[in-house]
Amino acid sequence: MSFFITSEVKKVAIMTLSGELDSLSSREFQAEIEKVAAESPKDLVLLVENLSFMSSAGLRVLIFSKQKIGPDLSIYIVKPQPVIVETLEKTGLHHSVNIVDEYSF
Amino acid sequence: MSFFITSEVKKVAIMTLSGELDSLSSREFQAEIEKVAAESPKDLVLLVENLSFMSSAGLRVLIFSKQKIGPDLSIYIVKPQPVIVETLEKTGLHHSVNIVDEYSF
Amino acid sequence: MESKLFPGTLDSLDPIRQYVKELSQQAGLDKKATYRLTLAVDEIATNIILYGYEQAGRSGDIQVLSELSDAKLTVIFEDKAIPFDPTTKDLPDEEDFNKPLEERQIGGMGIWLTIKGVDEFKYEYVDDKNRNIFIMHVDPTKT
Amino acid sequence: MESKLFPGTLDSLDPIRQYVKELSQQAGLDKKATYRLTLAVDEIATNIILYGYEQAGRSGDIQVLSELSDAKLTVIFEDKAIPFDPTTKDLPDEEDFNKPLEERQIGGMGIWLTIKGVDEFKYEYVDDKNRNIFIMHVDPTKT
Ligand SMILES: Nc1ncnc2c1ncn2[C@@H]1O[C@H](COP(=O)(O)OP(=O)(O)O)[C@@H](O)[C@H]1O
Ligand SMILES: Nc1ncnc2c1ncn2[C@@H]1O[C@H](COP(=O)(O)OP(=O)(O)O)[C@@H](O)[C@H]1O
Repeated sequence: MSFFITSEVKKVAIMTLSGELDSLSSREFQAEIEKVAAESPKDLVLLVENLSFMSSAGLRVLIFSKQKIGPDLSIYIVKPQPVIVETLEKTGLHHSVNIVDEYSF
Repeated sequence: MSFFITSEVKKVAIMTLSGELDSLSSREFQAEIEKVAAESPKDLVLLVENLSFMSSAGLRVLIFSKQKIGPDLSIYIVKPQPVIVETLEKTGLHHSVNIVDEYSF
Repeated sequence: MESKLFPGTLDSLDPIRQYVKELSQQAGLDKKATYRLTLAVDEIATNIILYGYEQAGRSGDIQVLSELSDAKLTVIFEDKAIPFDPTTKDLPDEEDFNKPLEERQIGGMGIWLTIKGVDEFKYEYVDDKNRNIFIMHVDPTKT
Repeated sequence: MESKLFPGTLDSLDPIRQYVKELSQQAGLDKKATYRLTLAVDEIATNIILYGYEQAGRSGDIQVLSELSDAKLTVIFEDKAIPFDPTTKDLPDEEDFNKPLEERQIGGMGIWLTIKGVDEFKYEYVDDKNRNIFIMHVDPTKT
């Protein structure tokens, strides 16, 4: 039997969001996205377990992320509260992001 | 309530190893480590589900990785076969690497 | 009618949400309904502030009126920003929502979430004021 | 005694392992015991090839002898590389193994895994040949 090896170096942007994300605080979120965009990550992992509110301003930043970083960006939303899942589903964004309990590959 | 956000961009080297890792094939493993070391990853994730043999030559490359990339490197060994876990345990390497079923953070 | 005045700036969003959350809890709305109403008022307040006042070069307040009666919690926003009727705005449709993120229009989701989130939504223009009216049905056994 | 000759180069490691795996299976060793013996022979063969031959500027073969008797599978490596008795080599101790990776010596684990892996390990130097002897206990009901 032989040996096979493949390798890849992947850049992952990890953000922890907590509290309430409205159109005021979404500016901070957007600024962070712009900051990490400079490094062209392949995955964007949002740890949102303690995020209790997200308005459409947060959704706008998600769409902005993909447009800024590129269509190959994979977005992971880790442990969102049920009300936030509802918002993602109502706006169809759940088709474009990965809603997960844990980021892994 | 307010909003808090922190962000980090993490480089993760992901390698998939399959077959048998002995002192001949460990040279390929070492070459891959040298290749990814140039990018200074923070995590080294070894997907070894289909690796059926690993001699001490493989262990040497693990130690080499940490010495080459730096002590902050976290090594994840994902889904090793039981015989390989035994080797890691017998040599105490299980203290220095994370043996997991899935890489996540 | 209870009434409370908030300045028409983004800083008011958080206190408006907290205020409406309290009204919801007093009315006995459950967690989900409370969140939907809170989200709806946040979206409409944002639009009044950003488009109705700021973008139009105006400034002003948002008056939040509320009433609990007939098994309904009614919250009314009154503002003197430019006239805008959200119910006449073209809403995105399913097709838009199924597009990949990178092809989607940024925006257009706020009014959609408002209208889908509350039990009834109405708009009136009365006495030179926009009146955005949010209504949630209340379980009378809970108040 | 069965016997098979392998050239003393790293290319032989794979065929040596496959050969010893077959012997183990014929002897009825279970999966774990088979792996441990295979690992042990791989480690010692590597050392003979790299240190006994290559590093010493020599070349030669490894003769693999085997015998199944007295409820034991015995595998013997004979080589004409420089004399080396693995049993006299200082083995790393628990303390070494508990050190953080970056402070550990690279190496020294091969002989340890060999000695810990097989049921008995012996070394002899006979007729100008190193003889590394690996013994696994066999469950006689299985052969
Ligand atoms: N109060 C308002 N005054 C003027 N224009 C408004 C007002 N509210 C909404 N709009 C217009 O309607 C559009 C859709 O609003 P909305 O659904 O909240 O999404 P978004 O604000 O993300 O674009 C806005 O982009 C804006 O052009
Ligand atoms: N056949 C041999 N001939 C000469 N030296 C040997 C031989 N086998 C082992 N050694 C010495 O013993 C050391 C320990 O061997 P080992 O435990 O296999 O670990 P490693 O090969 O990783 O160093 C080797 O580094 C080498 O110096």
